[in-house]
Amino acid sequence: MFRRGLPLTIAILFGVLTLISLLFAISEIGNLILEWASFLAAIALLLGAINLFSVHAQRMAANRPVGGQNLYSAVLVISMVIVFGLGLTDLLDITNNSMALVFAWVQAPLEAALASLLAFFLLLSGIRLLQRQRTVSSILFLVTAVLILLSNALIVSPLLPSGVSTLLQQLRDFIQNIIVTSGVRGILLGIALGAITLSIRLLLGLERPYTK
Amino acid sequence: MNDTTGLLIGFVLTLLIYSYLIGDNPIYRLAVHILVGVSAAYAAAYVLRQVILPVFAQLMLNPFSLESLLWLVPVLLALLLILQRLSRFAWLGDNALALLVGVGAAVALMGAITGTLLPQVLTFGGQGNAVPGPIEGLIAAALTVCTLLTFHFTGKRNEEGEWIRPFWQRGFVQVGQAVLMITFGALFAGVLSTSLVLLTERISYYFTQLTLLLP
Amino acid sequence: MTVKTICQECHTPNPPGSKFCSNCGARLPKSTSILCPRCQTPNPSSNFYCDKCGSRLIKEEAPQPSETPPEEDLPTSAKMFSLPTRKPGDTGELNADNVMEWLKSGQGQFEGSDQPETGKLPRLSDLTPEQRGKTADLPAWLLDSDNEEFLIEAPEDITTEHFLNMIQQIDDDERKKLSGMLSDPAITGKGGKLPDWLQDFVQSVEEEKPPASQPKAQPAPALPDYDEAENGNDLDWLTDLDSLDTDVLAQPVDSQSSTPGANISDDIPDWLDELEPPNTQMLSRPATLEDEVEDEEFLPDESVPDWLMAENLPNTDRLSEPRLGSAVGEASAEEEEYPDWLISPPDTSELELPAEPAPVDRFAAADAASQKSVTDWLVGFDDEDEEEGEEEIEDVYDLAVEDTAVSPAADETVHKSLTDWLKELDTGEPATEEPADNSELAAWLDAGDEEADTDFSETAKKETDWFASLESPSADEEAYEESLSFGQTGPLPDWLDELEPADEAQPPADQTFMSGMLDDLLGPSEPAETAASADTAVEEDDTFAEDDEFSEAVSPLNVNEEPDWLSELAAFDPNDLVTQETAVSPPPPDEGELFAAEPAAPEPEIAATAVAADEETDEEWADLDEILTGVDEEEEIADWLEQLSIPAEIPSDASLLQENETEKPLISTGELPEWIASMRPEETGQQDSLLPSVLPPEKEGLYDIADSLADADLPDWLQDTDVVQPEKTAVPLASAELPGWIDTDSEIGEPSSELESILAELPPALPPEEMLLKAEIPEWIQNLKPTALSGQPAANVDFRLETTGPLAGMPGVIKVEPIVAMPRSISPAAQFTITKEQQQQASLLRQLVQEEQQPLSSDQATTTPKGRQGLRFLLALLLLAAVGLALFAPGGLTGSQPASVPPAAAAMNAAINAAAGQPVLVAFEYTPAMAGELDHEARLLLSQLQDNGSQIITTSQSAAGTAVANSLTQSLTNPPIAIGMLAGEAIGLRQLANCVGDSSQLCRTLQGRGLDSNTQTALQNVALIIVLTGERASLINWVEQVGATAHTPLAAGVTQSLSPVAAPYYGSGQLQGYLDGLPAVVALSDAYGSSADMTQAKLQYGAQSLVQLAAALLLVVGALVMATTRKKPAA
Amino acid sequence: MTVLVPLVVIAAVAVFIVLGSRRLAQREGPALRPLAGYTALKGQVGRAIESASKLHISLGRASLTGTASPTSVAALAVLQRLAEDGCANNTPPITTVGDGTLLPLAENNLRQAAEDAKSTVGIPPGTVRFIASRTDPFAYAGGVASVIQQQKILGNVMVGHFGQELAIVAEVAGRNQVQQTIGSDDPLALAVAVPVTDNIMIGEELLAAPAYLQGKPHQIASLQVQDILRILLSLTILGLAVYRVVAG
Repeated sequence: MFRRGLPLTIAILFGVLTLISLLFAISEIGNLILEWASFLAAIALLLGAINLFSVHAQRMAANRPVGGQNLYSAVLVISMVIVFGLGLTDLLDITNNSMALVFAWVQAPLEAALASLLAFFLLLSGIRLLQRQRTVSSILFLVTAVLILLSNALIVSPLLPSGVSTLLQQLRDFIQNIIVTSGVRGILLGIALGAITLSIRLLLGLERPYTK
Repeated sequence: MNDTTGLLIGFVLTLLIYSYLIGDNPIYRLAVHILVGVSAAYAAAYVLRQVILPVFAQLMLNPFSLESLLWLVPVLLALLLILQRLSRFAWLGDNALALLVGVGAAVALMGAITGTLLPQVLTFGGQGNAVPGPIEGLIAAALTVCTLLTFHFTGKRNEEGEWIRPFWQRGFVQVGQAVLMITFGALFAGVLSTSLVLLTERISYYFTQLTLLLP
Repeated sequence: MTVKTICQECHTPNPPGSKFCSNCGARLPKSTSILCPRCQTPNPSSNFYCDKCGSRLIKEEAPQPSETPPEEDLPTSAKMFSLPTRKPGDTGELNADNVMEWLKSGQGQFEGSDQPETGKLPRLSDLTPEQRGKTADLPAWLLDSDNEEFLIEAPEDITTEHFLNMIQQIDDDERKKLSGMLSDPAITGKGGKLPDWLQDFVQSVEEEKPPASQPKAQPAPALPDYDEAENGNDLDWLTDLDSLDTDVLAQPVDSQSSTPGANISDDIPDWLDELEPPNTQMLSRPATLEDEVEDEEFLPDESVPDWLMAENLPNTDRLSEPRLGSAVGEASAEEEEYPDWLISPPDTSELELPAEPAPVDRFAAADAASQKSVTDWLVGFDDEDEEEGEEEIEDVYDLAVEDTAVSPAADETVHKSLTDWLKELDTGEPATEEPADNSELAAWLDAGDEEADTDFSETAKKETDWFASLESPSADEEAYEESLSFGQTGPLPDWLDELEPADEAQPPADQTFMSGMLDDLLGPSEPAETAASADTAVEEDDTFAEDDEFSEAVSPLNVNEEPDWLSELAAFDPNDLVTQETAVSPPPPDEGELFAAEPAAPEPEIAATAVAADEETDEEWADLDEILTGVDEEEEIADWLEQLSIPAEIPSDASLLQENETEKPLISTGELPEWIASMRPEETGQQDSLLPSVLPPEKEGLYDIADSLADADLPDWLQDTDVVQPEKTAVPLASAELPGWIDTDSEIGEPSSELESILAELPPALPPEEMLLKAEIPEWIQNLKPTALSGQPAANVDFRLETTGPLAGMPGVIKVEPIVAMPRSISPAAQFTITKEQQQQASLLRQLVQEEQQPLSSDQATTTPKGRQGLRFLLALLLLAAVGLALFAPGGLTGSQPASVPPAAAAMNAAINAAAGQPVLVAFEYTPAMAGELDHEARLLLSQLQDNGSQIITTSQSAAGTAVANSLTQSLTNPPIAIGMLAGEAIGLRQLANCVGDSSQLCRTLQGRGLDSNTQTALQNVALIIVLTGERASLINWVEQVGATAHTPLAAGVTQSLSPVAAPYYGSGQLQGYLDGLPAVVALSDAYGSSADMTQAKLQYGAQSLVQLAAALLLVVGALVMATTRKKPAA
Repeated sequence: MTVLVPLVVIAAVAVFIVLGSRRLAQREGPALRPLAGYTALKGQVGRAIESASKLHISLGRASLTGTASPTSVAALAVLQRLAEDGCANNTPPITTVGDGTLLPLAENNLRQAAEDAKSTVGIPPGTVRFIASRTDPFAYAGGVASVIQQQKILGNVMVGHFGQELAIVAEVAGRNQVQQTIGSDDPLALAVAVPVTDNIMIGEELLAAPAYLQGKPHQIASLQVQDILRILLSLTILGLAVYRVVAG
């Protein structure tokens, strides 16, 4: 009972306290709790990194010689170790800002490259949408996408007669400002509704993701 | 020289990633694993150094002040969280999670109400910037309502166990679904545009930088 | 929540509950909904938790009376094919459509052209009211677990265990009740509990009584007025005996079966008259196969007494052709006449007649059909008993199943008729899965059997006719007892009827006999030996030898022999039903074969134990394994061997009729012609001598069939056979006094002992190994099949590669039957317990197979990775080419004309200027991934802020963001204040919000970190917050947490992708303004100028428009191409 | 205003949920709109078991302390369901999380499910994986994709908070012939997911996961409350818009 009761109590207590502090702008209580929470969140991030490391270290150690699948794990582990080591040396002022260097040299290009791959993936999925299903909605989806792309490309283009481009612009603006904004609003409002009810269930202790 | 090294490293890594275009291959996976490892380690090290250690440093200033003593609570919870690795004490870690969940729920709740719900509704009353004209506003309102109603969950079942939406909604929902698909189409176009920009940026960047390296 | 209903025709997933396919308009199978045990909410069949109350739909304790151990022993799939057996947990879709899958895959191997035919299957099945009723009231009665009677009230539940319960209940109380029930009107009242169709059935039974007396007319063939009647009835049972021979024989059956069917159709439930249409369709088939000449020939024959014709039937197809003719010609005519003989006065002698075929069938050689006819006959007497009626139906259908199992092998027309026919069955049969069984069996059954099978199907239908037409006798108490005994024995009705008197006299004897019988099934055993008489002992040796021969090769004799003992098995029809159902359960057909027989084993056990004593059941069960080993092959062999056995069997029938005075001849004729002959006077002796001569050609015929499955061959060998028999059989049959022996039949205990001895020795005749040999025969026949059949290779099998599962990569894997019977935890009484885990596993398997019905992952259904790979590469090249082109020809499309500044960007610029001179908080909420677009924005904004003399404070929620911030702000002359990373997402922002803005107090610490006074004041005076992000979450976090609380204007620089998400917040005023991507940046810098270096941005912008154009074109062209080359979803 | 309205809303919703759950405890509740996403979920575990492959569920990058924390809670409900089914067959789903705070919760869920099912293997190490910090979307996406590439994954369930980086995972999953179920609270992710699969849970629908998968009275009740609020909102919005038109 204690095992279930205590977390539940903590969740409800701190949740309601925070809520009150936010509602009535009692920043004293609020800040304290928020600081605790953010500290825990930071700890959680560390735990996550540890988990990642341990998982891949195990996989690497699982079957030697390292190669094939666990080669990747090995690479991952090594890269983690290096970065951590550099962080440590930075901390001890043995090296200077070496982590930033790693970030700029390794992480940044990798992330940017991966992100730029998105173009291909999106194009591919868009092309194959109609192959997967030919429904009104999917056609609507594609037509809109193409229309937006074309208008983005051609609105300012000197190739188009100004009349056409202005027409295009008006069309795009209507889609963007009226339809799309409404759609996004609808989605956001819906999410807000869902978030409200779910949060309240959490605060009432009806949902207990933290304990069984 | 440093820049050149960094540029070359980056270029090679970029090529590794782009090798996926030829097909799913070990090189690409290797690059991804490097990325995952580096980013996680970087984030963890950064948090450790910039977020966690400073807290303790702050506490050390005057360890026995009430404020510092209060900080024992999160520290204890953090220890419990760590202890959760040992399954015997796993349930203790639940308390830390409970704190996070409770606080997070409260924050999200307030944010959803004051941050999204109210403003987004009131904007139809004419609040905010670049408010469209009344007619456009009405159209937008109608479309928004349609979209909102599309997500209606509860209904009835007919004898065949088939879900039946409240009859008065059915008209709206057709529109709502269309609006949704148009929205997603536009968003898709936006994402595609952005990714195209990123692609051009990568290519132009390396093109220009590498051409600079050439004598 | 509900699983999408997959259209049979086009496999389009349709919204649950829709009746017609949204794509092709085909009617869709209905989906079951399971009432939640707790809240009575109809849940989609895929659920296993209730939608409403979350209670488990799969009841841990199933309401099933658990005194039915066999159920546990059956493969769980045993029930999965009889819809009725669905328990609260069995939340599969009604498997009509899945059956479809089965049929498709099964038939596809023979010919793919059947798809449309099979496609209709589920529709009809869905239409049958009883099914809806079933699904509807399923939970209702299943849920009251304490109600012991419910199985009886819910006959849908005809499976092994129900069957057993039925039988046992009969033993206990029904025995008394039954006699009362007959006259008892309450039975209809009780019918209220029954499903409608059964009620109809009861009514139809009562209504039919007067006409039903008709069969009795048969024994008096001399009477001309009865010709028609005999024609109907005679054929009914006689054709059974020979129905196995050839397709031709089917015709008379058709005509007969159709006539009664039509007649009764009004009274009998839909599913019964569903059985008729196929017959008419069947009629068309012979037209294709036979020449008109034969049709003309038959006309004279029509005058011939039916019984004569019946005699001829087996012998020659020429003689039997007339039947076809008569079938075609009289089909309609007889229907008018039918009423006449229906009204014909019953006489006592006739009353017995029905029993007459019984002995024949009892020992009929391997002719399952004939067996059935008799059993049905007998059952006909006790229609009033619902269970009996139910079981009766089961028999019929089970037979039909056997027959149709081979149907796929038949030629096109046959196919059509059969498929339609199957549809009827499907609709009619509570267990809609039969077709599946058929196809399953078809997988290995000899294609050559097709004729026989069609006949089978006919007989099967005829059974129902019989069955429907024969109620009146049941009024008779005697008949009632018989039926009762039959009911008990279920599987082994015939000889049990025989023994009925003996049973009452000394039950123990009966038990021993029963056990002996069981032992026989298991293999050699003491009781069997002891029971055996000296003669039979000798015979036993013979049989052994013959079996040995058989083991070497299928010699005619053996072939002839097989049926005899097989016939015993054939008698276990209800079990057969279950058996074949189980056959379908495992995806791979061969497995199916293995499985096929297993359930059959328990059945004999059950039946026996039921009759002997309930207590025995347990120990009997111990033997189950042996039974499994023993019986399986027998079952399988029975199916294909039946064809061979007929010729031998016919003479036996004839002789039987001739000497029906004494039991011996009966036995001998019915059972094993040869050794029986030894026990008999000369006539049978000659018959025996004849048999071998008959058989060899017959066997060739078999091979002909096997090798080239051309129907043309069949007549030939059949003609060979017929030469022998007509004379032999015609005479005796003419003089057949059926009533005589029937009178004796009831009293004589001696025949029963005789039977014991015979039965006792049968099983030893075949050790398991030999059965294995026989079991293989279907294999080689099967191998020949595809080539022989219209030259169509397996190409017609749906060639969709299995993408998942152990069979991944294999084409045309047969679909899994989508309903998995749920093992249910059973009362402690039973020795088997089902754990929750097992239940979950089964339910998961069920879900799995259900999912299998749906098209797999969207992309999987359409393109193969190969094609996609090429496409991907081509796409990449094109796009890269476009980018390169755009970079080298920048501004090709945009020209020099500057982009117009979006209002939001202008507003943002205004906000920045408004904050001039005051600290501005810039949040770098993006990683290098988005740097390509956001860096430009950041540079522009930072330069503007710097120009405005604003103190820049940088922060971020991520480590990467802080790194980006550092790299971007390095160049700033006025070094920014970096407050570092804000942990805790929204929580961290909340804390920040408390420190930001005029209203807030000084924050000495932020997230536990100390802030220097400079930073504190700067934070407090922040006049504008700029969020640079490509992430919705980050933007919303800032808007909701900081923007909503801190009274500080908020602006955002977002990517083009995020712009639509930022727009609403800009519209609501929560964002003062926002920059959305490169175009806005360029426009802004063009409009207001910027100290930052925007060349790179402009270069990209110039390229972007061209690249976007290229992307748009690629999208359009590619989508069109793809849409046109879209593959149809795999069948 | 900023105090009163939230207070009223919260109180009303709380009361309605409690009352509604009481009421639903006795009588039958409303039927829920069938959602392809949850329908697809149901068969996936069985599918995976049958094909001796595993299920991959990614809980997204939303921390428990953020605006999207409800999304993560909903995602955990999905995980719980998959874990229950999977652990009963000793094939717990491979779970990847994008935020540290989700990791322990996911582990707890799986551990609990394994205990409930008396699973013999329990939760093998490496079943729950932290991939990358919430703030490194593409590192996260790449990591998740590599999990799909390396393991024999049959079903890919992505519920929680994702951004446009989802496209990478979707692409890799599609290339590996993995059936996908995607739910996110981010319109961008949804826009990217629409062309890829039909099994999509759009924002709110994902937040309804507990009600759909567990169906406890209070969960259903909160959906009813949600619908009531939805209608009220709609009326308000229309009212305001009409008022603007009338008022000019």
